Amino acid sequence: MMLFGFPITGETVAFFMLALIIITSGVFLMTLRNVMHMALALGGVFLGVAGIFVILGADFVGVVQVMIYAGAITILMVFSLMLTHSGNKAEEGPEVGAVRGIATFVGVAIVVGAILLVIRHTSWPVSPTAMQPYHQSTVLLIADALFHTYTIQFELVSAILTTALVGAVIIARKEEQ
Amino acid sequence: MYSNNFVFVLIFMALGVLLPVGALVVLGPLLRPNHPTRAKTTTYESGLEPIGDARIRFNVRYYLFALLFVIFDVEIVFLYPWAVAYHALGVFGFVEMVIFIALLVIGLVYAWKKKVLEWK
Amino acid sequence: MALQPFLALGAILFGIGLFGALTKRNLIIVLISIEMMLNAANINLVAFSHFALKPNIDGQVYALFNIAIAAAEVAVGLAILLSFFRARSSSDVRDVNLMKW
Amino acid sequence: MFSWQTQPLTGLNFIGMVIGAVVVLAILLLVVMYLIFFLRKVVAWMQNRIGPNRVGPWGLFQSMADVLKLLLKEDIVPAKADRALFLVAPIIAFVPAFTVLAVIPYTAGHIFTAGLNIGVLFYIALSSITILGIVLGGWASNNKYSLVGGLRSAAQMISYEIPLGMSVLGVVMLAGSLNLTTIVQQQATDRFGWYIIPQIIGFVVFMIAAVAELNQTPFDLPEAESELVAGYFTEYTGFRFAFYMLTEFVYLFAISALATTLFLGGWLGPWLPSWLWFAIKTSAVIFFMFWLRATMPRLRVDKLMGFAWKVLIPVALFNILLTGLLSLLV
Amino acid sequence: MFGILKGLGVTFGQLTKKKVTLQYPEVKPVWPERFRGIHEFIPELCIVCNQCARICPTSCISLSGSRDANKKMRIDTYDINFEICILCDLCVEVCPTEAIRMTDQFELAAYSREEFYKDMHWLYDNHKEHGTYHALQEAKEQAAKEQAAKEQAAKEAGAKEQAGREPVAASEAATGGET
Amino acid sequence: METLHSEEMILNIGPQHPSTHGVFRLVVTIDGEQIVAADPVVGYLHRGTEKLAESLQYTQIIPYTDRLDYVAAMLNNYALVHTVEYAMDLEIPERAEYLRVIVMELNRVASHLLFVGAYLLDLGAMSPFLYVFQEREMIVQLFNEICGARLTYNYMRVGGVKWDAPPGWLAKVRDFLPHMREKLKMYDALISGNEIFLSRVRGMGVITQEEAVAYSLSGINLRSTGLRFDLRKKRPYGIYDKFAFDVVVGQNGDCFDRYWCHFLEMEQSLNIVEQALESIPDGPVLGKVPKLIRIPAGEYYTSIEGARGELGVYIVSDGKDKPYRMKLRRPSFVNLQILSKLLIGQNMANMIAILGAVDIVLGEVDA
Repeated sequence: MMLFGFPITGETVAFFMLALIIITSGVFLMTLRNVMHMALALGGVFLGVAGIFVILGADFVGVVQVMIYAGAITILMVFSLMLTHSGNKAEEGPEVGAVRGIATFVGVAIVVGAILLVIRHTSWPVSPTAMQPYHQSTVLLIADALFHTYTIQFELVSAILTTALVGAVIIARKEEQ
Repeated sequence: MYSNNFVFVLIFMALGVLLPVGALVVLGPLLRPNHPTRAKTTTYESGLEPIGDARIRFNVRYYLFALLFVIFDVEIVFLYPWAVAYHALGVFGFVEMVIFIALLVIGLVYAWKKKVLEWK
Repeated sequence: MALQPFLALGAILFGIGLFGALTKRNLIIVLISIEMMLNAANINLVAFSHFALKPNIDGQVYALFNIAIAAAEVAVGLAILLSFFRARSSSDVRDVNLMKW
Repeated sequence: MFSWQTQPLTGLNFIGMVIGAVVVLAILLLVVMYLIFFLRKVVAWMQNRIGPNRVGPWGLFQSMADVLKLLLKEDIVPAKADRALFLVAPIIAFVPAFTVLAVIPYTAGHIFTAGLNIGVLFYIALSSITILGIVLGGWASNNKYSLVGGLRSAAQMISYEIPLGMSVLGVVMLAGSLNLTTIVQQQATDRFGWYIIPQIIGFVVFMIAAVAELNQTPFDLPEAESELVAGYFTEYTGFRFAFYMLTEFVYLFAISALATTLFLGGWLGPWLPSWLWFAIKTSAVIFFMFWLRATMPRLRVDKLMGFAWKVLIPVALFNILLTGLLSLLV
Repeated sequence: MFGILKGLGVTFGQLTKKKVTLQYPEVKPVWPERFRGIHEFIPELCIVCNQCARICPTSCISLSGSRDANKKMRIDTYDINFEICILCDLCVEVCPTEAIRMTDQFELAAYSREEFYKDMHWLYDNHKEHGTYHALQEAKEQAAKEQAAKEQAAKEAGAKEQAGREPVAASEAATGGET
Repeated sequence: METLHSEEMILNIGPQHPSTHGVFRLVVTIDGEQIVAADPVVGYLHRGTEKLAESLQYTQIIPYTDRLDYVAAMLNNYALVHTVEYAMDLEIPERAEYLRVIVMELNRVASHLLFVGAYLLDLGAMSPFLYVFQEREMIVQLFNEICGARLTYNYMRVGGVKWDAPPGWLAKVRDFLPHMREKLKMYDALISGNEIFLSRVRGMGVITQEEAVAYSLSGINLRSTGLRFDLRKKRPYGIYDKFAFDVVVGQNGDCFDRYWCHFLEMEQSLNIVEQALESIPDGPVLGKVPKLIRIPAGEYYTSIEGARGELGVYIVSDGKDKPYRMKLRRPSFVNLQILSKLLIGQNMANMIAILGAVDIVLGEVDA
């Protein structure tokens, strides 16, 4: 039994289901009118991607994806939608002119098609021993990499977060005066 | 296999979806009456007709809390691998993390000083 | 599983995000679209980490960094949006035509 | 013995898992149902009342009667509500509540527990999705009390999510693992015994943050009936309302179970079977929460947020550094 | 912090205290003698003086009477509207013959408004179950028989079950008559 | 220029709302969660007592006064009969006066207990509400024994009281006093020291002395600001000059002081009851009163210290057996005036804490 050219295993089924969830949510996100529904679809995309990470053996990254994207960022988005939208107002008319919309769509489709072609026709050098998922706790591996190989980057993240925090507070609080 | 654990979680999740969907979509219409009337579907506002719309714009304060939450959530995410590997990392890891936390505490203190944390 | 499906998924997600970023007028939705593009990149990073010639954890670490940066980006982006909204009472991209409000 | 870690996934295995999950969930639902009964009894006793006593012997079937009643009640969707979101929001809130139960090791054998290597983080990550369900439910109702209640809920829950996550870190540092089963096993051999002893600061922060996460008294402002009627679920009726309530009580159980696992040694204990130890400890934590509920007035909203950010987070960070320093020195 | 702990101690202390709940439909509350419940009405005693209807602040009593063969006033109809009756006891206070009294019946729930109009017969039936009239009568009889001083011991035993009500009725009569 | 300041929202609190103590309606305009305007709307419980009284004999009005402040009906009874007695210049038997004082002070305790319980319920603590009901039940049961009703007593009569105390009743009251004092200590331990509670009520809804006087507040709302004004002392009526008790005053005029004054006042009331029990004489309980009560033509006003403040009855009589006009000065109604002022600028969550502390009873507000 094959599914799109891949043997049916739990992994394959899970992948295609998740892909379906991601792409449907993504399409919904682009077509829905109500911004709150969009936020919900966004959550779907993020959760799907988290599932993909888990399939790829990156359980820690997957959980982080749920925690930060599906949890925190979605809530931040919802809050800012509440701040900037009065629900009774109808959503602002058509997004862009139909011509421009179709043109953009065609353009994007061509780009994506090209990328897909490249992906299909590149012979990716795959190691015979694909990274065995979970033979060791990924958290430990990540910690090791973070605190030995990527020390500087790690500290930079902290600096960026602080900067973002301070900057966002400054910008958002301006009205108080 | 370790990945079986995720299958188990998935089963839980599926049951978690099935239960409300089953109760609300399948069982519900069979058991529940459904006679909506105008008065019944009116929004509750202490027994009076609601004045104005509920979906007003809210205070920016809520956004600021969400903002702080996002930033600190990210911090926690980096704290966890550190905590797990703490014994292996030793003093160097500790110092690294102290710097990391210190930088973020500066942000927190800044927000504190800017009265973001006040709820007026 | 092989590497290609993951890359393809990433490409499609990227395409959806790109389409949104180019056509949507609501700034928040534009930001959301950008987040989707970042997610597509993350999928690729983790996929390569899993399937690459020398599988290692680096891809995952980069994905983590990516997520952290994305969070910071959203925070600042939305703050700018709120500031803009305050000045113009609009969250329409077309109204963003000045550098300073 | 049926173990996740060693066997590959087969059809038979899968069916076993499904049956196991259904059994666990059935038991848990029963437990949660009786939690409500337990709450009402404990609070009643503390108030010199008898509590439920009419349905069945000692009122034992009261919860079932309530569930049945809610199931038979009309499901009213307000005309002005955002219909789709209104219908979906309780499910969004409920599913993560249910899913987190998968990772908690209830017994020593942990037959039907997913031993995720990221168990702790899994719990924290999923519980943040519930916040989304709550804030969307409040928004979709298009009711002023719901909206304010939902926003307040969200603001409160996100604020206390951070200290909750941080307070666990001390335990993780001591155990060197995020796997809940490993954490319990580590407590059996740790020189301080259960982690409540070396992590007492963490435990206090965890409990406070947990109570706040659950919107329990004294942190029950979002559903504070005196101001906001019923908060975010004011407009909900029938079984949708029931799912919000169920979410709350499932989390109540889950977080008590988590506290037991992380700080009270989980199923560890002499003489008695491990599941009984787990049940006893969890019940004790739950009882404590009900006790608070019977005693406390509500906090003031402006103190609420400040408390999380100004007190709990610094204390939790201090606890992390202290734990780090101590384990370096000792 | 200390205050919170003190409060927790108080609530915990209540855990084992005796519960105060009255299991109502099974266990009826015990009302004191003066309790002002729904009226009882004894038509034989009524002289149709109309004082009760006049004093009633809510005008919930309506009555009519006619002269019988002995030229004595006899009550024909006597209705109390319990939708508006406020159980103030003023009618009992003014009644010169104690034809209308209050009982310890307090359950008035009904499914329709009509059921709140209680007529003479209902009020008379009410006294059988809840009224103090019989107790009063028996007390009088007993007093008479005591005067006769015959079979004293046997009488007392017979009236014992009513003993709880006796002093009440007597004192109520005394004070009621005063006003 | 529109700022990102949140839009204003008009919110109905009441009439069907869990914490408005009846059918009180408050229309608040909130900005975010901050109150910018608060507009009390009363009248949902209006029964026209004053107008009704014009067609009722004085005795018939007494049961109506029970329905004003229904948690302190004895005091309302007294306010009315006191004015009538004052107008008729009646002599009251001493035993009746003592009985009146005992039931009134017990009623004040019951009313204050209910305030404490209901206020804490508003603030989210459920247990105190159920605890105070136990003691209140005892008082109510005592009233039930003396006058046959638990809430609407109709006990006072022009010229005295309806019934003498039943045998053993005074002893029961005497037994109740130490029990009540003990329970007050328990409530004190349960709540008064609770930091969460204190943080909610301290410095909340502060009324200054000048404001209190300007808004014509009375009762605990006035005394909590530190002003020593109690009609029982200032203008002693009945036999209140015979008892030694303190006028309880607060210091800051905040919600905590209002709460705390209720507590202290209960103790003072218990003291009064104790003294009254000691010196209650024997004798009749109803003086010589004409069968049909008529007040000489003229205007009469007397007021007493009700459970919520100055409870006054103003009667214009044209010499008939019914008042020509009756006006009730209901303290809850007057005290309610300051609510709008207290609420402005507050957070929504504090609204209930402030509203509850002003201590209104809707039966009295709407009359």
